[in-house]
Amino acid sequence: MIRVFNLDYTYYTGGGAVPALVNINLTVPAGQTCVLIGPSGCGKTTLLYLLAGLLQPARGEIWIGEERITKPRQRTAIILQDYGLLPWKTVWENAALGLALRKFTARQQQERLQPLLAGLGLAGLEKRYPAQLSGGQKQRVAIARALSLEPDVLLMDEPFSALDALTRESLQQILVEIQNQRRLTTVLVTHNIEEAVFLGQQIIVLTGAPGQVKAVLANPGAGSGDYRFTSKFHHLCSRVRQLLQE
Amino acid sequence: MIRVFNLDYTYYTGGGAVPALVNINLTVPAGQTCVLIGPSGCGKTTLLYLLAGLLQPARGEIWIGEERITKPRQRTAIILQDYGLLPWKTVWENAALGLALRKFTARQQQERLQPLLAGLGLAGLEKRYPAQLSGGQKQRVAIARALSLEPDVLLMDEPFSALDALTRESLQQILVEIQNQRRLTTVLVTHNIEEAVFLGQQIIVLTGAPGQVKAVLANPGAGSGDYRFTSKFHHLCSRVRQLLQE
Amino acid sequence: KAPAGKGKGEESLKLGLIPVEDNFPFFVAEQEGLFAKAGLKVELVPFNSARDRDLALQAKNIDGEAADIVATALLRKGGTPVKIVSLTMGATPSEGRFALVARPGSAVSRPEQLKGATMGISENTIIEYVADRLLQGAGVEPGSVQKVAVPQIPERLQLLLGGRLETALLPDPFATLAEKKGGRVILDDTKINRNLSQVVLIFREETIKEKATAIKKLLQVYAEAAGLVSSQPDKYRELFITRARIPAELKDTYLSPKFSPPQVPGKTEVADVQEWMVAKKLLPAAYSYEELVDPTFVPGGRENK
Amino acid sequence: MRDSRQALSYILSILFLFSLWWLVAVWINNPGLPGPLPALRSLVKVGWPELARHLYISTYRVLGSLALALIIAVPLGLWAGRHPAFDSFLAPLVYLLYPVPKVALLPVAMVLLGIGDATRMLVIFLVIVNQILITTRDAARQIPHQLLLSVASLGAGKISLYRQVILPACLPEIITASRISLGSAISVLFLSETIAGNSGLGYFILDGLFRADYGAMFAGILAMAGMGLVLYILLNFLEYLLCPWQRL
Amino acid sequence: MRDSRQALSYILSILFLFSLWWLVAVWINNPGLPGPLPALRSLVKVGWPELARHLYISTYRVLGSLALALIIAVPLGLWAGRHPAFDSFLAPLVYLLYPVPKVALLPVAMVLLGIGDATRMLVIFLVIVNQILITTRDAARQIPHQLLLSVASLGAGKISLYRQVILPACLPEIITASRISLGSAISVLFLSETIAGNSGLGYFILDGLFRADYGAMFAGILAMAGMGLVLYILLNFLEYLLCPWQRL
Ligand SMILES: Nc1ncnc2c1ncn2[C@@H]1O[C@H](COP(=O)(O)OP(=O)(O)OP(=O)(O)O)[C@@H](O)[C@H]1O
Ligand SMILES: Nc1ncnc2c1ncn2[C@@H]1O[C@H](COP(=O)(O)OP(=O)(O)OP(=O)(O)O)[C@@H](O)[C@H]1O
Ligand SMILES: [Mg+2]
Ligand SMILES: [Mg+2]
Repeated sequence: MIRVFNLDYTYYTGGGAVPALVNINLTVPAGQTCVLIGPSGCGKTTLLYLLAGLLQPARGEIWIGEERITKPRQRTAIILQDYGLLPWKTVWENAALGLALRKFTARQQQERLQPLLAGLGLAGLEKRYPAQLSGGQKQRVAIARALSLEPDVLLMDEPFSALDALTRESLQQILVEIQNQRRLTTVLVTHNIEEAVFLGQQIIVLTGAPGQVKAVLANPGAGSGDYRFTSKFHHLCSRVRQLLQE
Repeated sequence: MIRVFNLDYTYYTGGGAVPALVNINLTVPAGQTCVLIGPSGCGKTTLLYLLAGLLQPARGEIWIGEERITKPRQRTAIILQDYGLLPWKTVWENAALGLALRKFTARQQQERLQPLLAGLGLAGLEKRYPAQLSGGQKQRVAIARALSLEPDVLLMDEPFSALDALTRESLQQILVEIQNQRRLTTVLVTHNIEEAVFLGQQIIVLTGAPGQVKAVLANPGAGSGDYRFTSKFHHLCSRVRQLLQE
Repeated sequence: KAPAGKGKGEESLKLGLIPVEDNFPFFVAEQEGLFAKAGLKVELVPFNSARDRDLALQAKNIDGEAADIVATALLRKGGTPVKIVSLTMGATPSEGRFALVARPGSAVSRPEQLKGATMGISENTIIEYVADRLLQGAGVEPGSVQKVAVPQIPERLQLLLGGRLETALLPDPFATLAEKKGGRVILDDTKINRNLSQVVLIFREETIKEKATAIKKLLQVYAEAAGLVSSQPDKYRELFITRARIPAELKDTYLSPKFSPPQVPGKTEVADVQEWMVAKKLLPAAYSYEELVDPTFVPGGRENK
Repeated sequence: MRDSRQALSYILSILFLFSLWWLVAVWINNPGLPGPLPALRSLVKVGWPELARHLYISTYRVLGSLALALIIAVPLGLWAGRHPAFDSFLAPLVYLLYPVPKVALLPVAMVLLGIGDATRMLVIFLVIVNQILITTRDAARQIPHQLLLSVASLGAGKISLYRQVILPACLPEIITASRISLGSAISVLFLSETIAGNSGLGYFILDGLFRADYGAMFAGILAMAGMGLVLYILLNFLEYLLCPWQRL
Repeated sequence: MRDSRQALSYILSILFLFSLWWLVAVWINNPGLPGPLPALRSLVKVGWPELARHLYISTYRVLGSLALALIIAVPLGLWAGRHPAFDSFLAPLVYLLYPVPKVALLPVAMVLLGIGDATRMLVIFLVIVNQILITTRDAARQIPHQLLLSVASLGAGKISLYRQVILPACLPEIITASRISLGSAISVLFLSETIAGNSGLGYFILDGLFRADYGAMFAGILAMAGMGLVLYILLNFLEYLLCPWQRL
C-alpha cells in the first residue's frame, strides 16, 4: 500500500523557485494499479521520483507499507522516462544490474533474464551497447531490468511511449498478468488515455504545472481481458479526456 | 518531392553486420505527408537519418527535388527521437540555433521564435537548460527548433511521443495548418495508428527488422478537420493494425 | 631513523662527492680496495650538484662531503655544524685550475675589457668568490661586470660556446675544453701566486666526535691514494676518464692533476673567504678558524700565498 | 549559507596544511625546513619591492606560456579528436616528444633563443602544450554522436560544428587541462628560472637556498604557492562564467 | 586496412619528427644538439647492457610511482567530485601544494626516506598525484545526475554506485590523466635521477651532459622517448581493453 500525505516539491533554478507539486494526497491499495495522467510538465515524473525515494519532498510524507520513504527501497522498481541505461554496460549487463546488485549468481541472473529478454523481443541483442539500440529497444531493456527484480512496487514513467501499438498492447497484457500473479502495486505515468483506462484501477488526473490532484477516478473493471470493448471503457475514456481539457 | 530508390543500410557492430534497411523505395510528392509505421527496431529512425543526409546509404539513392542527398540539406528540418538538444544552451539558444546558424539577427530570431514558443507552451522557460525541463518540454523545444526554420521538408521521429493527448492533438492541428500554408513535405515516424491515419496522405508500413516496405496505403482524406470521426478513418486504422499484426 | 653510516660498527662512513677530478683519489681508493684494507666501510655517494649534496648532508643522509670553504661556512650558518678536517685539493696554487674564459670570437682579450661584459658564474658560491678575487687581482672592480647566474657548469659551458655569455668562470676540465673550442683564457687562478679554489673534506661535528678514528684512517687512505695517482697517473687513466667525468673530446689529452697529501687549510685562506662572504652579506660575521677547522687529524698546511 | 560554509572549509584546510607543516618541521628538525611561523614572518620582513618584481616576472611567464599553449593546443586537440587520421599523425609526435626531458634541452634552447623570457616560456610551453593537447583530444573523442548529428541536421558547417558543439562540449575538460597545466607550468617555471638568469621567483628561491637564508627561500616558496592559489581561483571564476550549465 | 593506414601514419609522423630535428640541428649547428643520425648511431654504439640497466630502473620508478598515484588519487578524486564539502577541504590543499617547487620538499623527503628510490618516487608521486586528482575530480563532477538516480533506484549502496557508475563514468578521463601523468612522471624522473646516485636514464643523460658527450646524452634521450612511447602504447591498449563502449 502506498500512501502520500500533503506532498509538496519545488525545484530551484538560477531564475528562482519552480513549484512542481502542491499538496498531493493519494492512496494506492496493495496489488492495485494507479495511473497518473496530466499535461506535460505537470510534475508526474517528479512525483514518481519522490515515490522511489530519489528526491526528498519539501513537505509531506510518503509511506509504502509500514516504511516511510526517504531513500530508495529494495523492493521498489522504477522505469525512468529516459530509461537510465549505463552507456558502458551491454544490454545484458544493464538488464542484469539490479540482480547483480542483489548478489544473484550468474546462473540465477541467466535463469531470470533470458526468458524476460526473449519475451520482450530482445534476444540476440545481449552484447550490444545502448548506443547501438533503437529507441524502443532501449525502453524494453529498462522494462526488463525493472521486471527482473520481481518487485512488489513498480513505478513506471511512460514505459511504452517508444513502442509500437502491438508491442505496447502485449506488454500491457504481460503487466496485467504479473499483477494478478504477484499482488504488484503499480504507479504508472502515461499520456495515452486508453492505456490509462485499461490499466488503472485508480486514475489520478493532475492539473497543469504546478501539479495538483484534479480528480481521482475509480475504475474497478481495469485489466480484464475485453474491457477495451465495453461501453464503460469508452465512457471513462471520454471522462478522462474531458477532465484533461477543463 | 522526395524519392528513394533501392535503399540499403547496414550497421556494423563488434558482433558483425546488422542490416537495418533492405531495398526501400518510396516517393513523397511535394506538400504531402508520408507516415512511416512499423515495429520497434525496424529501421524507421535509420531511414529518417538517411533522408536527412546524416547517414550515407550502403546502396541506393535519395533525391529531394532535383538534389541528390549526400549531406544535410539547408531546407530540411529534422526532429530527432532523442531531441538532440545541447546541454550547454538554454531553451532559447537551443530553439534559436538553426536560425543563428543561418545568420538571422537577434531581432529576427525573436520575431520568429517568441510566438512559436508561446504556441508550444514554453513561454517563461527560455532561460532554463535542457536538464531543467520535463520530457515533454524537451520534445517541444526540439519541435520549435525545427519549425522555426520554415523548412520545405520536415522529418519527424515520433515527435509527439512524450506529450499528453491534448497537446498532441493540438500540435497535429498546427502541423496540418502549416502544411496547408506552405506546401511542406513531411515524413513522420509514429507508433500511434490514429496519428498515422489522421496525418498521413501516404502510410508506409514496414516489416520487422531488417525493415522492408510491407505496404503503401493511400489516404487522401488525411488532415481534414473531422476526418477522425468518419468511418473511413476507423476502417483505415483497422487496416493498418491488421498489416502490423501480420 | 639511524643516522647514516651507523650500524655496522664505527668503521663505516658515507661521503657525498661530485664526480669531478677534485675527488679522484677517493675513487682510486675505492677501486684499489684501500678502504677495506684499512678496515673501513666507505660508501661514496655521487651527487650532480653541490646543492643536493649539501641538502643530503643537512638531512644526515651522508656523514661528510668534499666541498669548499664557502659551502662549509654556509652549512654552519644554516644550522648544520660541520668542520673541515683536511684540504683535498688546492694545497698548492697549481692545483685545481679555475679560469675566466671569453667566448670564441669575443673581442675581450684583456681583463680591462671586461667592464660591462656578461660573466656566467654560480652566485654565492666558491665560483663567485674566485671570480671576484681574480678580477680584483687584475684590477677590475667586480661590480663593473655583469654577472649572470648559471649554477650548473655544463650549462655555463654551453652558453659560453653558444655565444650567449661573453665570459664565464669555469673549473677544469671545462676550462680546457672551452679553450680547445676557441675560447680565450682571460684570467687563471693557477697563474697567480695564490690558490683561490680549495677543496676541503668536511664532516658533521657529531660524526667527528663519534668516528674520529675512522676519519683518521680515511685520511691516511686518501694520502695513500693521492700518492698513487700522482706517481702513476697512466695506470688510472681509464678510471680517471670515467669517474672524474672527463669530457669525451679531452680524454686522450687531458692529464690528471697532482694531489698533495692531506693538510688543513691555512688561516689566511679561511679568513679571506669569510671576509668576502661577510662583505657579500652571506655571513653576519666571520667564524673563527677553530670553529670551521678541526686540525687534530692532519698536520697544518703552509700558507699558500 | 553554502558560500560561507565553503569559505570555512577553505580556511580549515589552510589551517590544516599549516599545522601539518609545523608538525613535520618540528619532527624532522632540519634547518632546511623552517616552520610556518618563521616562514610567514620572513615573508613579511623580506624585501617586498624586490620580491614583487620577481613575482610579477614569474606570473607573466606562466600566464604568457599558458595562453600560448591554449591557443595552439586547443584547436589541434579538437581537430585530432574528431579526425582519427590526423590523430594517427599527431599522436606519435606527442607521445615521443612529451617524455623528452625538456630541462635537458634547456641549454640548447638558451643557446638558440638567449637567456631571456623567450626560452623559459618556450620550455614551459613545450611541456604544457602536450597536456592540453592530450586532454582536449580525449574529450573531443567522447562527444556523443547524437549531438553532432543534431546540429549538423540544422545545416551547420564544419566551423559552426566546432563553435556550437565541439568546443563547448570540451570546455569543461579544457578547463581541467588548464588547471593541470597551471601546476606544471609553475614547476617548469621554477626549473627554467634556476638554470640561468637573475629574475623570477625560481631564482629568488634558489638564491635563498644558496645563501642558506632559509627564511628568504621560504618567503619565495610561499609567494609561489600564493601565486598558484590566486591563479587557480581565477580559473575557477572563469569556469563559473564560461560553463553556467555545469552549475545546475 | 584501417590498421595499416594507421601504421603508415605513425611511420610518417616519426619520419616527420626526425626531419624536423635534422633541420633544426643543421640550422643551429651546435654540438649540444647533434642531428638524428649521429644520435641514432650512438644509440647503437652505446654500452647497451649498461643502458638497458638504466632503462629498467627508470621504467620501474615511473610505473611504481604512477601506480601509487593512481591508487591514492583516484578514490580521493572520485570522492571529492561527488562531495562538494570534501572538495572544499581538499581543493585548497591541492592548489597550494601543487605549485610548491619540489626542492622545498627535498629536505623533508631526504630526512624521511633517504636518497634512494623512495625519495625519487615520492617526488614523482607528488607531482602526478595532483594531476590525477584534479582530472578525476573534475570528471566525477560531470556525471549525469540521471545515471546516478537510475542505479540508486535499483537499490545500489554507496559502494555499488562508485563501482557501477562513478568509476566507469570517469574511466576515460582517468586514462587521459594517466597519459598526462606518464609524461610528467618521465619529466620529473629525469630531475629526480639527477639529485644523487648513479642509476637511471636521467643520470645517464646528465652524465653525458657533464662529459660534453652529446652522443651518449642523446642516446639517453632517445631511450627515454622510446620508453615513453612504449608506455603510451601500453596505455592505449589498456584503454582498448577497459573501455570497449568507447570504441563504438
Ligand atoms: N531540474 C529542474 N529544475 C527546474 N525545474 C524543473 C527541473 N526538472 C523539472 N522541472 C520542472 O518541473 C515541472 C515538472 O516536471 P516533470 O518532469 O515532473 O513533469 P512531467 O509531468 O513528468 O512532464 P512530462 O509529461 O513532460 O514528462 C516542469 O514544469 C519542469 O519544467
Ligand atoms: N549504432 C548501431 N549499431 C548497430 N545496430 C544499430 C545501431 N543503431 C540501430 N541499430 C539497429 O538497427 C535497427 C534499426 O534501428 P532504428 O533505430 O532505425 O529502429 P526504429 O525503427 O527507429 O525503432 P524504434 O521504433 O524502436 O525507435 C535496430 O534493430 C537497431 O538495433
Ligand atoms: Mg515526465
Ligand atoms: Mg526510432
